[in-house]
Amino acid sequence: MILQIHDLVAGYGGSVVIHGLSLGVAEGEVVSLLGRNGAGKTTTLRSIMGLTPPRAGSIRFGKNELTGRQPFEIARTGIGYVPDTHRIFPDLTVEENLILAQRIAGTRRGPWTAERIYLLFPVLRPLHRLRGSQLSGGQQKMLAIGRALMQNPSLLLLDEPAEGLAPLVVHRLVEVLREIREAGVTILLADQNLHFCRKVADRAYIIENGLMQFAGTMDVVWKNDDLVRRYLAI
Amino acid sequence: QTACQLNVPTLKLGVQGIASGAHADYGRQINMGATLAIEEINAAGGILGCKLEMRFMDDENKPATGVKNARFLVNEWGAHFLYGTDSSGIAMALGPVLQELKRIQFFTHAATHRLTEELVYDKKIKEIVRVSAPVYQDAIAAWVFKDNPEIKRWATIGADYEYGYATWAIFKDVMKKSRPDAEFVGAAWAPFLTLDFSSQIAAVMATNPDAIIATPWAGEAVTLLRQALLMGVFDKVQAWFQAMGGSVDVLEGISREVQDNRFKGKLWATARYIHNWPNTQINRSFVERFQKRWSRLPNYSAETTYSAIYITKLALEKAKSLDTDSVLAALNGMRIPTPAGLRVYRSEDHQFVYNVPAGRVVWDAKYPIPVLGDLVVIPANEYWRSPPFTAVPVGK
Amino acid sequence: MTYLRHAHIMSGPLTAALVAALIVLPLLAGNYLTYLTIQILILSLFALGFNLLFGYTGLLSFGQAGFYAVGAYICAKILLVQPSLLLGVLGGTVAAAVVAVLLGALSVRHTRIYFSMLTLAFGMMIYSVAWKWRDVTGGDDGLVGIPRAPLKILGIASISLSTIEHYYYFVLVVVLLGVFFMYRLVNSPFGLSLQAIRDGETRAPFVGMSVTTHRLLAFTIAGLYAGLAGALLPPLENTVTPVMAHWTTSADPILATLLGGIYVFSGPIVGGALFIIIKDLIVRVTVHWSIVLGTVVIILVMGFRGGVAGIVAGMVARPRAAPAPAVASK
Amino acid sequence: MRELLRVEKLRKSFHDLAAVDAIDLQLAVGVLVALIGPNGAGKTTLINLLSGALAPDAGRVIFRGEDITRLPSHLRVRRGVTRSYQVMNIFPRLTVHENVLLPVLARQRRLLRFFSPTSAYTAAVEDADHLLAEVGLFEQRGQAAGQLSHGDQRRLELGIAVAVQPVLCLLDEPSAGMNPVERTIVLELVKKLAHDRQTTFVIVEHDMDVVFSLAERIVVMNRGRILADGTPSEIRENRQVRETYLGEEWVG
Amino acid sequence: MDTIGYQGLIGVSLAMSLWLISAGLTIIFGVLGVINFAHGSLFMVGAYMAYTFYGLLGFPFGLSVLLSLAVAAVLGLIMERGFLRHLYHLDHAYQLLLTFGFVLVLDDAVKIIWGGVFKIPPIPRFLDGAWPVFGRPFPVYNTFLIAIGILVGIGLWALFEKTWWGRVVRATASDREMANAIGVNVPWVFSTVFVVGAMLAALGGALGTPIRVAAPGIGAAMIIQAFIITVIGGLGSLKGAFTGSLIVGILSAYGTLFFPIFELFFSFVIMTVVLLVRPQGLFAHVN
Ligand SMILES: Nc1ncnc2c1ncn2[C@@H]1O[C@H](COP(=O)(O)OP(=O)(O)OP(=O)(O)O)[C@@H](O)[C@H]1O
Ligand SMILES: Nc1ncnc2c1ncn2[C@@H]1O[C@H](COP(=O)(O)OP(=O)(O)OP(=O)(O)O)[C@@H](O)[C@H]1O
Ligand SMILES: [Mg+2]
Ligand SMILES: [Mg+2]
Repeated sequence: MILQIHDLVAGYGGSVVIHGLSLGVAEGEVVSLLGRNGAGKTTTLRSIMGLTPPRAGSIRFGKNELTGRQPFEIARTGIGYVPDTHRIFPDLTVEENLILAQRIAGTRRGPWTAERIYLLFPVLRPLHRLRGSQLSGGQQKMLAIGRALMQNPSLLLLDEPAEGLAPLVVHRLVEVLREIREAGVTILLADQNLHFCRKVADRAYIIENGLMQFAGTMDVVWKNDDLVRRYLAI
Repeated sequence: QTACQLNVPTLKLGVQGIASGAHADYGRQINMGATLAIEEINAAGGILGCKLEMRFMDDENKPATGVKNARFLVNEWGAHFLYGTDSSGIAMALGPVLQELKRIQFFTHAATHRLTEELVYDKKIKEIVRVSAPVYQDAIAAWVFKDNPEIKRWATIGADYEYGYATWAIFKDVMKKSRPDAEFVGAAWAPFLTLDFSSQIAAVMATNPDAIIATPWAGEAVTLLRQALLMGVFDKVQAWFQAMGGSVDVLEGISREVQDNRFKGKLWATARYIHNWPNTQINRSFVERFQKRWSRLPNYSAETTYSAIYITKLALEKAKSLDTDSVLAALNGMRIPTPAGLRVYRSEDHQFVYNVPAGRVVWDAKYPIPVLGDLVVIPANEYWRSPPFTAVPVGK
Repeated sequence: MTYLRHAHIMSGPLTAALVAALIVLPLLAGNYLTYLTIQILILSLFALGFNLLFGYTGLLSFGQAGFYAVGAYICAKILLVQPSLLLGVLGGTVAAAVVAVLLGALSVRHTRIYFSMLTLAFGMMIYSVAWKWRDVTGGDDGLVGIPRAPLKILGIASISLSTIEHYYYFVLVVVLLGVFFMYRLVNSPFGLSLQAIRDGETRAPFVGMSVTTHRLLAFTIAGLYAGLAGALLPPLENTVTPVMAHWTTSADPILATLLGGIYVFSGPIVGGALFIIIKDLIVRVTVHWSIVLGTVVIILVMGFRGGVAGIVAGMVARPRAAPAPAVASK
Repeated sequence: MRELLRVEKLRKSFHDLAAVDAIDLQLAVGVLVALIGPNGAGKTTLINLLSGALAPDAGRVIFRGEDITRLPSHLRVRRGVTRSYQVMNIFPRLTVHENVLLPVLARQRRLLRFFSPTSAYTAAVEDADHLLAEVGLFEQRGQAAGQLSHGDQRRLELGIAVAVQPVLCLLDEPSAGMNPVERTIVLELVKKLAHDRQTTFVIVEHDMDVVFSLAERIVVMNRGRILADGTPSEIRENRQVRETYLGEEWVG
Repeated sequence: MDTIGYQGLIGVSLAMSLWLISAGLTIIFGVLGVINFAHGSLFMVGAYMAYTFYGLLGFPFGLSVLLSLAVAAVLGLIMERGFLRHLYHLDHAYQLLLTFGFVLVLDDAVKIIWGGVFKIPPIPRFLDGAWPVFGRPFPVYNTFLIAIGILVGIGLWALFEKTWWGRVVRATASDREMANAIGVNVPWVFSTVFVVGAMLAALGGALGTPIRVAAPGIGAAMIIQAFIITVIGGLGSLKGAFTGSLIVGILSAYGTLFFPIFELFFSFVIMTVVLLVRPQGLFAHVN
């Protein structure tokens, strides 16, 4: 397992949201983290990134223990993060957003370049001189994904990547995620959209109220109506 | 050891002045002057057998703080007399409160004419007594230069508050009497805490004055003078009259320039008090004791506070009571030799009148800092305003 | 990010006990303590008004001292002509509110630091006017000899307030009324609207409220409270000076409120008391009050990040319940 | 079909890009209209123009016969035009209950009351509670809204939007972040509200499952213009729409 | 005409000393979002340190200025690492309060260390004197200030616009959490920016010593002016701070010449007019 989470506890202010969660992701795998609204998916990803620092438990990525580290140190171990709200840099141009991520990660020789991102999301190409704040919602999402890829990460954390994207673009995204995976990148995907997850993920974890409820292959989840009704529907 | 004849365990003197911010040295000088006087008097047995005790507070140059301090000193600590106060604004605020507190304050720095003219003379607030010289002293400039026909065009670089306006107004008033041909060609004003006076200097120099009278004080006076030097002002004007030049800190600040004669002998100043005058036994010994105690020369605010405490001593010894009216009665007609010279009490406005010198700022090897030379001493009665008072025409 | 609610730390009995203590205070304490308490009361009122703008509406004003001074100067002017306390205080308060409406109309479209700087500028302009318009304001020496005029009620009764104790009771009544009205205000629909504007300025119009009107009203009420606080001062000190309008005076309610806690109704009051008491104690010990006060401020900020009252509220940890459900849950 | 809103030649450009390019559109009372289109088509911009968050460069917006092109947002709300945001926008520090109470009080013109506590306005409190129950947030009524999860905040937004009893309600991706099941439930709620309250909803939505099953009319935008406008089945069959937006997956 | 020109030039030199202090303030606000009230105090510390090295210990003036920058850098580092850092998640007002605490401490600290009397070092020989401009003596020192101001301006522009550090700083300024998440060492960026700001403040103070005084309280005199300038220019904008300084410097020089009584109002009036016309200041980003 390249990513190994053990008994993670995390929360905000006075409230605990993740109550001792354990999960693992093997190298080159695409794993989806499922669960209904408020289950704690986003919080789990934030904890891995160190944005919501874990209060207990351990998170190992490769040989590195991530708990207690600053987000930037975690990012530099080779983790790319796409948050659920787009969070691109509004004052920087599209191109600067991309190049900056690459420079900081120090991965100028990796497979991902600004050119490839424009091939992936052609709408971004004519916009490359616009500032981030001038993009539409979906364009910002694309840029956020592009930015994470520019880091040439070995682990990609995606929080609702398909949200707000037009169906054609989602379709394209699915293909891209498969490509990335072929290239050996590990992906942990937090989403609720079973249609989408089914197309990209091998395995799934379902969490509820910050606790693990199910672990298994994506196929099992897709076919098990009972599971879906219990944990994913209302 | 005789018992205290005033029936108090100790005689408590509350003192306040500015002890924080850019003018903190004035409060410190007040503190040093008071401490010295009290140590001396206590060593000699106190006043009527009563030991003196002092408490000093920082008024932060804010009226509200000054008032609060006074209330604390009297109501909480039990002060019998109050001393000090640097700023005019605080003095004016304190006046009416003294009435409520029923305590006399000896003002030893605040210079506004309104303190004595309005609050004492008009409003009859008897608790105010001033030992220091009011703004009147700066009008001495008019006397110093009245016989210089080549100096005709006057301008001011003024402190942008009451003190600056009043000085300029009183100066013009007195000047016009002796020199109807005098012209007042320019004025520029600098608010508190001005760090760069170049625009004021440039603006005033654009009017081609023969002489300048300047009222910023403390560090601002030094800054102003140094910047005026850089701008070549002393090559153009005949004279520069610095209203607060007698103060030790300012003289210290321009030591190097005076030593190098950069002011070309054109810098003049008044002194509310300066250590090198008068040349009397009492002054020499005061300066010596002060220097020994504090390793510094006394400033005027130290001298006035020191003298105020001796004035209290004399008054109490006569009144033999702490009662305000008795003490005021004892002040009536008082003429007391002090380091600054003979001080004469004027009962109409509770002002101690004494002669202050003006002179050229010169280097004298006897002292570590510049002093005033070529002294001009005009009897205070000649140019100080005296009752009955009419309003000062403070136009700008 | 945690979302602190406007909390309450004062229970009914506690409030009653505090009021009772304030009523007997002059009988037990000396003149100076009574005087100091008046100052605390005045600062509390001042800060309470300020916090309506800051804590509730999200507008940090650096210029409240301007209105404080307007209240004081107008009250002083009235008292110098017509020695009637009620007239003076009312006049000062109304004048401050009027000035607040005018300046508010120019400022409330701005937010954040821009609002702060604009109010700073307006406050300092009032300061400059007080400093420069010498015929009316007395210049930097200010207005002096303001009488502590008797309280004349409609010509029926006239109560002398010349002693500190009497004046204390007058101030106490005014301040308690001020606190009461503010309490009702922040819990009213208007108070709720202000908090909504603070949290979601762009969202607010879409629930149907005019952001500018609400802000202007809040600004005016804050100005009115500042004016009232200011108007209580001249009869106490017999003087008003321009520093009252200076930004350093605007800093007082800010410090008090932050020390006490922004998101607690009584924060400004607790902070006001703390601020004055701490400083009074320090000044007794050293002339280096500034370094000690600075250290205390730093420690309080680092240690009590939600303000002192905020911390207490957090400990009491009684998240304010929403109004009782009107319909049963389905 | 009663006309509620008419848009004539509405245009808005950013620099040289026409985000909304001379659009004409009419909306009837009480329908659920879906606004779809590729990313960057100009949907959000159009919503901004209708709600008054942006001022158009040209064109007119006529609501119930009145020209509201230049009317500020809060006055549009008074006339019954409201919206939610693509980027989450609730009042995070207020309780869930207060979030909904506020628009209810606003509708009742009770915001400028200074003295009585909010709880004294029982009619409004009841109304707000009903609404919370409708959007399924009654249990969380005392919680600070900022502490809700993404999805719950979405519901709350919807609650706020309907609380003002709008005639026209503009929702920009109201179900973003919800799972498909919930999404359907929420949008069914929207549809019900549309019919029960005779409210017209315009929703921007990228989930075609939902759009096709619930919308009565679909408007497709592309590059600032209207590409197609019709019933779900018409749109599904539209070749241009498939090429630019849907892809082949949605062919009927 | 000469009078106008001369006074204008005086205004430019005023502007340059304002620029040095507002530049630091605006950078710190732009990136850290902190309104650093203690910026004026760092200015004061710069002045005192320059006095100590140059006036007291007799080091060369240039070296003394550099040394005082180093001291300010250390002090800035302590302020940021030791204190401010722990308050970033709170309301701006708490940072304001903290830095206000620093002002109180530093003002008194210099008084305790150097005494209440202001300090005056001699004027370095190469800055003494004047040369004729518009037929009047224009101080070499003011000329020097103008030159330094322009150099600092060019340097900062290049730093922020032309270097990668500048771009990283801009990204951090707009979304620090996300910058952190893509690998930017945000704490380090914050520290360096704060230190750069502190050094700029100290530079203003140190360069002023030859003709001004070092006194407790001079920081308070500067800080409000600096706030006004940064707001006029648009918070966080260096170009704005530069323009704002020129506007305030030149207009107040002319103000002194033509309307001497209104000295007190000037900068506030200018700021109000600018804000009423352009609510975000002259060069703010439109978000
Ligand atoms: N900033 C915050 N402060 C306090 N509580 C929060 C905060 N953000 C999230 N929470 C709480 O944490 C819990 C888990 O939220 P999280 O966002 O991780 O869920 P999620 O599974 O990502 O949900 P969704 O599908 O809606 O995005 C929720 O109950 C939410 O109320
Ligand atoms: N402030 C702005 N400045 C410049 N261009 C802008 C601005 N806002 C939007 N745009 C451009 O206008 C176009 C339309 O944007 P809009 O936000 O309306 O798209 P949208 O249809 O809502 O897209 P999405 O589905 O991605 O949210 C986009 O190409 C965008 O880049
Ligand atoms: Mg989530
Ligand atoms: Mg959009």
